[in-house]
Amino acid sequence: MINLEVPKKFAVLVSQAHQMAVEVMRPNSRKYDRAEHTYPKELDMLAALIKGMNESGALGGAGATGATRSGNGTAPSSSPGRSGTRNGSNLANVLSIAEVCWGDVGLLLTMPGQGLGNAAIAAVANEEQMKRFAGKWAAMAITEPEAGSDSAAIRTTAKLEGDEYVLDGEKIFVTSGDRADLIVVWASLDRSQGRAAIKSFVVERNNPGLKLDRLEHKLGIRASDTANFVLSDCRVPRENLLGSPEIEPKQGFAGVMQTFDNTRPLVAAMALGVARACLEETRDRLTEAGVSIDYDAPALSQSAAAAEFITMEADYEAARLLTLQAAWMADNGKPNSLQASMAKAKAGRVGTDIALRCVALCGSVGYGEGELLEKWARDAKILDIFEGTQQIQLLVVARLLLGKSSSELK
Amino acid sequence: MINLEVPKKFAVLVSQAHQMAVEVMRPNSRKYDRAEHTYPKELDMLAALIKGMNESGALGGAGATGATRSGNGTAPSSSPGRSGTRNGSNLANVLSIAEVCWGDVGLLLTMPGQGLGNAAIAAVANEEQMKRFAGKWAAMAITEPEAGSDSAAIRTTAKLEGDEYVLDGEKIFVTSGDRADLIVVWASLDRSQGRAAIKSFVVERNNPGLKLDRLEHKLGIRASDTANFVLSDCRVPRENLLGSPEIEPKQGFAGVMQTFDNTRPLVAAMALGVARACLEETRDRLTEAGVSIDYDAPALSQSAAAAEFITMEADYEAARLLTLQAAWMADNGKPNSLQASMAKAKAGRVGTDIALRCVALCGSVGYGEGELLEKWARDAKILDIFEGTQQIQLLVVARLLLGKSSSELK
Amino acid sequence: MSRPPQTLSDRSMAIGLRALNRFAGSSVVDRLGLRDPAERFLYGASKTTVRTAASAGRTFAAAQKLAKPVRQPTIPPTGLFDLTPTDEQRMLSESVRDFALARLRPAALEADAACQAPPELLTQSDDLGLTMIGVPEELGGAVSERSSVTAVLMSEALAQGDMGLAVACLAPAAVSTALSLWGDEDQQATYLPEFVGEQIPAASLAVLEPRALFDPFRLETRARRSGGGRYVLSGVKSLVPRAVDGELFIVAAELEGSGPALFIVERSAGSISVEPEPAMGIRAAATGRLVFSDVELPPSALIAAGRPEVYAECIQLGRIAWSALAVGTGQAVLDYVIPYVKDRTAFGEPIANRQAVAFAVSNIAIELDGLRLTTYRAASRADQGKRFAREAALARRLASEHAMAIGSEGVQLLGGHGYVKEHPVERWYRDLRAAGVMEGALLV
Amino acid sequence: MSRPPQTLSDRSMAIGLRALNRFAGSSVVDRLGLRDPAERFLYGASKTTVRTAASAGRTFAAAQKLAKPVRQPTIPPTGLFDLTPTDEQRMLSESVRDFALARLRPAALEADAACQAPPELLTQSDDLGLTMIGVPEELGGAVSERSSVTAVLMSEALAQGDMGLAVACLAPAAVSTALSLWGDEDQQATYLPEFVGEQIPAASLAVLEPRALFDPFRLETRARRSGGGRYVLSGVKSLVPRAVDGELFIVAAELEGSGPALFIVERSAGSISVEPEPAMGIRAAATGRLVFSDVELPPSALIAAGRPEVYAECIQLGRIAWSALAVGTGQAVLDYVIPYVKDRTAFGEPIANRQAVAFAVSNIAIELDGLRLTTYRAASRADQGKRFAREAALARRLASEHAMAIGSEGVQLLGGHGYVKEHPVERWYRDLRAAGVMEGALLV
Repeated sequence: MINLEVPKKFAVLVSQAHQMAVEVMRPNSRKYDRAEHTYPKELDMLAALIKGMNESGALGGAGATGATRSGNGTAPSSSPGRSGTRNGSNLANVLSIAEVCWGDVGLLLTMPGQGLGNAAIAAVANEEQMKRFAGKWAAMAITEPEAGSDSAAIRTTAKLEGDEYVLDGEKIFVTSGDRADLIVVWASLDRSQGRAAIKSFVVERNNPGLKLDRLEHKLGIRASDTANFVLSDCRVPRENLLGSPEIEPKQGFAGVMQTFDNTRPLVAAMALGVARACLEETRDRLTEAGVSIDYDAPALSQSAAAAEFITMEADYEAARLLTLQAAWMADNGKPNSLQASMAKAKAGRVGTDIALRCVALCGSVGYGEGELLEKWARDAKILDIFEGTQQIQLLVVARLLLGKSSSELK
Repeated sequence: MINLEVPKKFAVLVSQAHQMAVEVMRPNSRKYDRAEHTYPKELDMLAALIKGMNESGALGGAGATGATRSGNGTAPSSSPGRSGTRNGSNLANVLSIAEVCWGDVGLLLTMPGQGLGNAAIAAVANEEQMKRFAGKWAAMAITEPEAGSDSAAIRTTAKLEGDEYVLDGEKIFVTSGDRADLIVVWASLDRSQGRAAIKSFVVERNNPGLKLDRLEHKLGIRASDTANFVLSDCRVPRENLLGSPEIEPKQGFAGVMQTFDNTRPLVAAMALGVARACLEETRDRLTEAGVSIDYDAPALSQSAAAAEFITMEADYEAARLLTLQAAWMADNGKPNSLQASMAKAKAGRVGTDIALRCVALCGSVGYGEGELLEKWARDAKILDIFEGTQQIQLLVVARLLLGKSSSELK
Repeated sequence: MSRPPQTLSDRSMAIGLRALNRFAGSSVVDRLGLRDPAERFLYGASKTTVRTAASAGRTFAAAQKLAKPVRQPTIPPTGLFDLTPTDEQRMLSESVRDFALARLRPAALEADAACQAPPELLTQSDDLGLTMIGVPEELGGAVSERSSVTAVLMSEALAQGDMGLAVACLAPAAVSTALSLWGDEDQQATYLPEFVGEQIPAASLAVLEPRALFDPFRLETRARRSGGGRYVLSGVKSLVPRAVDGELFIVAAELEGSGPALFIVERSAGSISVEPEPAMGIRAAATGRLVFSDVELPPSALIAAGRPEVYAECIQLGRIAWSALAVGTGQAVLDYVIPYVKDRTAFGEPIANRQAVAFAVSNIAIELDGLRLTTYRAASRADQGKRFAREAALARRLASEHAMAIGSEGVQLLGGHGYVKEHPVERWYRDLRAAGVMEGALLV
Repeated sequence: MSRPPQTLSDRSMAIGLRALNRFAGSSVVDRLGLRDPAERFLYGASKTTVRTAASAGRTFAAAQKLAKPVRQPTIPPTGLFDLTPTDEQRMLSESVRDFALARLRPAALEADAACQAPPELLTQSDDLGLTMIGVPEELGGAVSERSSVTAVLMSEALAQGDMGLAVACLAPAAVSTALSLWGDEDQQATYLPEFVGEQIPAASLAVLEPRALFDPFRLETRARRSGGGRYVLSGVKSLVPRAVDGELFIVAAELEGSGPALFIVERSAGSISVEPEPAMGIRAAATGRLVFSDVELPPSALIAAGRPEVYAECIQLGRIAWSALAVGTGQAVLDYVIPYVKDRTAFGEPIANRQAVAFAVSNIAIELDGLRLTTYRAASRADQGKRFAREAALARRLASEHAMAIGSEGVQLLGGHGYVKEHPVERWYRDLRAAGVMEGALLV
């Protein structure tokens, strides 16, 4: 039975996440925006709390880790309701992540123990690895200076020498790379074999072959560090390879890529959180300025600010429901690559657009550092870029709709 | 000295064109929209008038013909003012065409003697041809069912047999093809040699090898007929080939393509005319509805309708000035391919967008046939398609900006 | 045709027997010949419908009295996020989609040119029981429970065939739904039997007025109070579907001293002039203009005592309906352009291989799905008795902006071919603009 | 360096001798080393500028009296459509562009982080004579004729280097231009000499107030009338460039019983609190907030007797100025992304070969050029004494919408690299949003 309301069973979860956002994220938002590269120590306590809640099941997995346990055909954890549908961890995750990012997306991204590497480990690690890496914070190192979105162009190599893989290469844009305990590094076993030879390897942060090159100074999400690394003669035990060590054309890379299908709705959820923060703040400011918003009167019959607000809300709503749809499909074992990319594309662009428009509506209040709107307009932009840019999402959507391979539709 | 006002010397021209639009175009607008495929006989008188005015120089060449006489390096006809700049026939043409299209773009497109074929003849015909084809109405046949924007894919062939070229093929979307005296047909002398082998041939409408297949039923510009032809064993004297009969790699096609550089600002001007008609009508309707537009108050502080109107006006203004710029450059012998395509791209999309938005602002008055807004929203769309679609214009602009060939950037 | 009885029975209980009966009795569905065998049992023997044009002489009168108005029950919510339609919804919308694609689509070009739906098509659509969807079972309705979502799904499916014909088909259903939702016992008894009978009257809900920035909460059509609780109606209504043939209208008017309200107006009331008002699109709906010049109405004409929340709900449900139509026609665009851009070649390969073309298709799909979900949410909130003014407004806003863009992009993707009537995209360009213009006329 | 005298003399007459002198005396231009030989003669021997920080002790006082205010003459229009700048305009804007690219651009990253323009850069920019462009020659100005177009071209050129630094450089010029355009003889005599001298005061035009939907024609800063024709000023001004160092402000306030008007406010007037107010962008302009708490102003503080048309012109010229800055920074984006997308490869070829990338570049160019022409037209109408409120509003609207989009697209084209401070596009993303927010502060 068609129902697009947030299920009541997640009310506590959402409310807890909101409280976290209000009490921890928002008060520290400007502080760590200004103090880039300073570790937000306030998060340690929070991470412990989340861990506790995750273990007790209260959060349903509010971090990046939880999201990847189900989805895309793997068995969902929650039991179906009487209507036969499941509302599980994927839905819980997008809801709670949006809520936390309403507080601060940069702080969420640097939440200890909730790195993208954790998601990768959760998705493809074997039992022994799961155990060995449990409780550790894992970052993810994919991008290289010359590769960008083109994962097949990865130049970092991994050579098996005895019981060790030797990694050599350069990685950029590693979120929380300097803060994490582990870094999941994408490297090629054989560059001549293209995507199929790309594997991911778990590297301990203190591995002497892993050298921090620099921390980026960024437009936004400044609470979250972005590290660039050089790997030279970086040796990891062969047990640290995630997934199959064989080069299997197609299958191998699909495993690596699957992480993306699972994380795209999460990034969409981040954009939703930022967008909602902007909308709520702007609505308050507009109310102060005497603007009222009437959902019964046609938008074009109202004030320009009200019409612009309603238009933004409408696009926000579309992005939000696309995101919930993608998560719901994952919860119910339906393949959702198309919907995940649609959600990410829409939420990514709408998030940035809303944030920038809210800045203008609020004038110098929006543009100045006295409030957070200008920060959100900076933060939002990354969400249309990382985990696959807007253009990558449109490519994925088009290929699926048109039945095109990546060589036909580049 | 920088000045973007319409020069005073064209005031009479613009006013005459406006009068024509008011007295001939507008009163017949709905009539020939409804009576598709009926020849608008009211234009015969007008065509004679235009011819007279053109000959007397009063109009500065208000039709499609005049526009192509100068531009792109050829000598402009007007003398430069004291500031060293020229305001010549190209500028006169875009101004007068916009004005006439404020009246009705469909009727302009079927103005006797003012076909695109006339523009082609004016651009590349030799003296003998000029004389022979003088005073005749010439349509232009380029597109083929399988070719679209891809002029290199033209399948119509021309074979020299004795003193005649024998044309065989199929042509679609021939504006005024059934009404014109002549049809300028693009055909390939040798399909294996690609673009360089494409030449244009003047075919008399009554040539027995030229068979009318059908007249299209169209979304808009219904006053202007669009014909599809089959050419089979269609024989024309070899003197009817326009330009050089030799296949010269690059040079040959450039000549044919040059027509486009000259006509793009004219099509942009058509879009401007339609857009201004929409804006004026909408402004009247909004005034009736109690909306006032204040250029001093910020757009976002006003009513939604006022803000939307100002936004549309702003984009109209940008399109208008880009178009005037392209024409002014042609008048002054400056290469303007980039500016011509920028103008066409912007005016094409803005024209359609404004027309569609005006329909919505005016509600059922906009949507109903009682007024002309809905018609303009139908008419406008062709202007973002013919003479090179929006996408073709963006390609041209990008290739020029990025220094890319058409094989690099497809 | 042999029917596997246990399956039918199981299904019938699950999805509402009256709906099944209605479909089984429909001559249309059978003739479609589109059903897979597993579904075929649903449609009984062909029924030949012979009818006379009864509209001229029809009088609306209560055949039996009702003690109190009858309302459809609502479906109790499950509390879970769910995008799965009920079996009943799925089956109804599939049937309607089949009808829309097999019957409406082929008739659309001609109906658009004629500004008229073919009468036999309207009869076929009446046979589908569209006017019965919103009517309580006790009054002869077709579906066990009240559901805007069901109506949304059916509207979407119809508009996938053709928006103009969909409006023509659905216009009387707006009237029957309004009477079912808000009519009192006398209004229901007087009018509803006609909408569950054999000969469905041409009827419309007239809200829109001909001016820029029309706001349905600021009407210029007025109902003055006159003696004996009677009303006198004056004003102009614009783009009313099937206006010229209309026998019954529900008209939105500003009630003197009260606010906007709905009035039942029989065409036979007199002092109503009607003229065709063809528009850019939805032409098959035979839109017309109604002019009311001091039309005298009985006290029983006023619906729901003019309660403002009823009027607001009517407007909101209408907006959801138009968004649903935009979803259906938007889907038609998407389904049409995908094979087109894959087949069409330029510069040596399918144009689908060009990013600009491919991304345009992606964006159609993305905005369409966003609009669809937003529309569903508004309807589902209505079904759950939650406030849905905001959600309806958001769906309308998306429909206005993105449906317009989808229509325009559909033409653009076909280039010059999109501009000629050989391809339906030019019609969808015109139809989709309606979503930002129309108010009322439909209800879900 | 030897100067070919006849050429200099010819040129000097043609383009305004004082401007040339000013440039010739500038130590900056020489150090740039960018001039081609044909232009080099314009710049004389290097001059070492040694200055003390004089701002603390500066008092504004008329050194000589004027009989009546002096205005720059305007250039008589030719009546022809023309996009060719005058020789003077071309030379000035080329010089300024060289300065902007050679000096501002390299300093921009650090100045953005520090929320402060380097003092030596401001001195260099003062040496360029920006504050003299709008001042009549009789009062020591630099250019023979009044021209908003000239100011637009120079603003655009500066912002091509960096918008924040451009605002810092141009802020005092807004004050000198305002006094030149609208000051009376006493106001001109008192303040203008400081703007054509060696030590240009930090000065700003303060219009913006900190609230949503700020409308400069509905000010909350108020000037009450008090005894003896004096005024008492109260209110808050937001994002005022160089506010903390500011010595002189022109402040927009609602004049009791009249309407919005401009007041000259010396920092030394007291009861003014100033604090830094850093923002998303234009941070190098050291924006700050001014709070006026019953600041007493003499009768001579009011500009142009509070005539509403003067105030409106001030706001309109400010909007053109911000559009001009958006053009300059938009051009910087375009010039940056073109080589980037040609160099950057992905999937085996330059990303410029992808339609989505290429079309994004095309659209930046198209919208940028449209904005540029619209801005020029507004300024050129101002120069011709035609009304230009509409044209200024249109330029602002384009700047707000398209400059925002250009900034966002600039980052997007670089992907993750656009998000880090190694590339300037992230700064342009922030700066370009200012064009839709700022009012006042600049004048052309």
